[in-house]
Amino acid sequence: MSPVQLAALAVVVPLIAAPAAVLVRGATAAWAIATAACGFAFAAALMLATDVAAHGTLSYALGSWPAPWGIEYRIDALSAFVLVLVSGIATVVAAFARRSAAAELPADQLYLFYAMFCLCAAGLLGMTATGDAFNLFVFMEIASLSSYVLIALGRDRRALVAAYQYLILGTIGATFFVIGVGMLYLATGTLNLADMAGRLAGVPDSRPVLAALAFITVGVSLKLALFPLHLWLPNAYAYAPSAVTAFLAATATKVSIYVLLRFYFSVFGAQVVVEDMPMPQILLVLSLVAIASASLVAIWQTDLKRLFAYSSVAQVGYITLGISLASPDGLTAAIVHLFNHGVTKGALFLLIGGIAMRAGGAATLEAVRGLGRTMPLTSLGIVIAGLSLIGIPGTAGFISKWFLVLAAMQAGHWWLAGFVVLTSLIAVAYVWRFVEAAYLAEPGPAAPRAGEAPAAMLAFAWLLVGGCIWFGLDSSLTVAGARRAALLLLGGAP
Amino acid sequence: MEGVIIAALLTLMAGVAVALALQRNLFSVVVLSGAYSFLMATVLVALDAVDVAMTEASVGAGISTVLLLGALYLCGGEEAKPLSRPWTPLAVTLVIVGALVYGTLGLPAFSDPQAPIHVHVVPRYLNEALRETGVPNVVTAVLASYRGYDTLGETAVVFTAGAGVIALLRRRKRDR
Amino acid sequence: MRSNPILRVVAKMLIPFMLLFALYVQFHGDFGPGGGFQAGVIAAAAMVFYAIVFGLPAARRLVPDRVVESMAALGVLLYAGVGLAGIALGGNYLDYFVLARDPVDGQHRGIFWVEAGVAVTVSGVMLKVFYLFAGRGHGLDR
Amino acid sequence: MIAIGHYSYWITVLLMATGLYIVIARGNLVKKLIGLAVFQSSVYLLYIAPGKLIGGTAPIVAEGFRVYSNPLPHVLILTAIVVGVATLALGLAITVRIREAYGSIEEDEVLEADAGAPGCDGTP
Repeated sequence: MSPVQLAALAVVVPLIAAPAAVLVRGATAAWAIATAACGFAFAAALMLATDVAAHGTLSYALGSWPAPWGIEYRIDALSAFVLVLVSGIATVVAAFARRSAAAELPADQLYLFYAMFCLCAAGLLGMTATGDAFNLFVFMEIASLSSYVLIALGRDRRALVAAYQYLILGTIGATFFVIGVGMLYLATGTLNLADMAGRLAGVPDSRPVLAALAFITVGVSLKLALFPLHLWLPNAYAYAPSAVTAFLAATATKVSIYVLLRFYFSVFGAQVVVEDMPMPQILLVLSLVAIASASLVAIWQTDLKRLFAYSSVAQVGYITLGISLASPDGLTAAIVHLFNHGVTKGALFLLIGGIAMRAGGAATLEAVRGLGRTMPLTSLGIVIAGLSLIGIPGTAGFISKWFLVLAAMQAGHWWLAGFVVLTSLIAVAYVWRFVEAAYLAEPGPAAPRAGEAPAAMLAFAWLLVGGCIWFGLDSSLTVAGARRAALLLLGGAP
Repeated sequence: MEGVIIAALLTLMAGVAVALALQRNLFSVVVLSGAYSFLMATVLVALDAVDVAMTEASVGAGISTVLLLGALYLCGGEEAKPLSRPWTPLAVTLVIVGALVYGTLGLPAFSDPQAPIHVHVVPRYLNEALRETGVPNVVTAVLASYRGYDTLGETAVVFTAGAGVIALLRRRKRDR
Repeated sequence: MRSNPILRVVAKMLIPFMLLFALYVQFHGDFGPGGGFQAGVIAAAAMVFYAIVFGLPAARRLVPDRVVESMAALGVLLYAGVGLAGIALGGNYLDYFVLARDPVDGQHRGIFWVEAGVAVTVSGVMLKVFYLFAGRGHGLDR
Repeated sequence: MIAIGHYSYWITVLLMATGLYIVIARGNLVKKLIGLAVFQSSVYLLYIAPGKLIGGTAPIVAEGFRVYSNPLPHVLILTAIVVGVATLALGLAITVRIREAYGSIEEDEVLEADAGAPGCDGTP
């Protein structure tokens, strides 16, 4: 079996794990299957990334039908980068979920939880690997439907309302995406993204192409929670089970950003996106508003999950800000931040999952009073990940902010560089609220007494905290990968 | 003649959709949505999409209606509340209508044999599918073979929905 | 409805034909409209009809929940398994050409099993969803 | 003969608009889902109507027919129908659970029930 087959297996193995988990029905067996499948996908993604770095873009014909007649998997520098992020986070969260999900869900639901988790991971991986517009929609729906269920499994009844609202908005987003793809299909006659990119130049009438750009942008923006289409996100993150919040926050919005990048730069091309439509200007304004408003709202939250959910809206703003610059440095910053923010948010929500378990309910600022003493490792982890969120040198977050500032200055936008630094101070404010409660306040009556979270949870959370530091000290891997991806995107055809 | 029949059916569908939007009695809405699906299936037959028509009739008018009636029985709500502030949704909808009309104005006219979708990719399916797969129904050949991976995804979507409904609706021993 | 003898007799007569029609749609999908999805829906509809006439508990005795749930999973496994067989026999994922010595025979074989997988999953899921919605109000699950 | 021109597109747009309007404007959770289904189903026409060729037949290869309508949109829309019913089933399941937890399926009443609860500011 040649390593090329890994392109398909990285997606199919987690997909197969889901029905397998339903068949075995036992919680432990289902957990083992899910973790092993995600681990396999991670190993496959790493091998694919090395292969792509050495030999360039990899094309895989599913069913051995050549594109554009069959469906093509196309792994290039960008998709390999995102595959590694998604499968890596999936593996860590799946391993973490064993204790966390057992504490938050009824025992007879657990095997369904793991099946849904595998489907969500497979859907996100499939969206990343595919080179076919409609296949992307199908896997987007697998990921979306499973995440609606995962959110609805939260203990609070508000999880149901959050899941319903996400279902409505997510379906509208997906349908917009399909309308956009349909217009592109009617104008070009093909669904293969590379073929579509080549044939778009020959389309006589630009109106369907521009409308398609608008529909795909709005549809994907709903999924990636771009301001002002982020309304579903805070409730969904706040009431979902902890492991689900960590997984979705670290991967789902990131894959949607990947889809946006893919369509903007590989399909439509800079010509249409930058010159025919004012997309960079629109994105720039929305990103600025997202960063400022969501960061400010985050300060006033009392629930840690909600607080960091609003922070996610702001951080997505930084990523789209990088995209709006449409320069090699801007895209590098966006792609590096996509990775670093994924790792950071994954770490944060896993640690909060530990607190929620010990507090026996929501991790509110009230519940974390004096946490520095009762759960020292968890608190320290949140502080380190918080520093990465702010962008303190020595953490992963610094690297992405650094490139963003560089890109802004290169574009001659000194005020933008200043804006990035200034809004990081707002992040200081909301991270400080945790520090204040955990280290400066006496333990309140609601404080968890049972001590540190189980080692089986803490170890995996700290793996990601370690990632926050590691990718801050040694940025060679992430930055090199992101730069390759950025140059590929701006270099024309995928 | 074919064109006139299609146009008439489409107009009828639009009428049912508008009635559906105005109706507030939920039971009537479900019945209207069943009628809407049957009309859609008829239009699809007129458009030569027989496989899709069969699926729409069994799923849209069949399964969906059963599920909706079941849900109405469990939820009880007979009347939907009247609209409180209809202007914002109307504005949003109109903007989207504008974008759609703008986009479709540039698309090839109905039944134009030189449209891109008729000259690219599809000729191989129509001319070679029988030889390459041995299946005369081209839709089946494309569905199960050329784009078989999409259908695997589709099956996974059905499975996701099934497992999701089990997770949401199965009664547990200590259910509230 | 359960006490209406005419309905019960007619149902007993009709249901075998509905299942036969499902099989026809399944296997005739190569030559006319139809295929695994439509066949799965029709087969599930036959069971739904049975449940409406003879009651949900009777339907659940005939096709228990455990079986239905396993069907939903097995269909996906069957479909994905055909794909893996393609890799095992030296082709790409979902490559049917390698499933038999003659490529067209291989296509036939691949399409047959794939459609079977779709039908099994679809009928399983549709029936299970009906069970869950219909049983919710009466406390009849479990 | 080809007098339809762009009429099929306009009906498609009208259906989309109706569906989307129901979803955004209506507060009843079941009615919203029906609107969503109408919105999704209008996409079927967007794909399939342009694939029709007047005088053509269904794409089942047989002796005596030379013009076939385009089969590719049919395949795509079969998948879209399945996605639609999957979404509807999940949405209704969530609605049933909301009704059991809140005693209502009107959006404003449901949101109101939680407005006073801690950690939720009602407005997202």
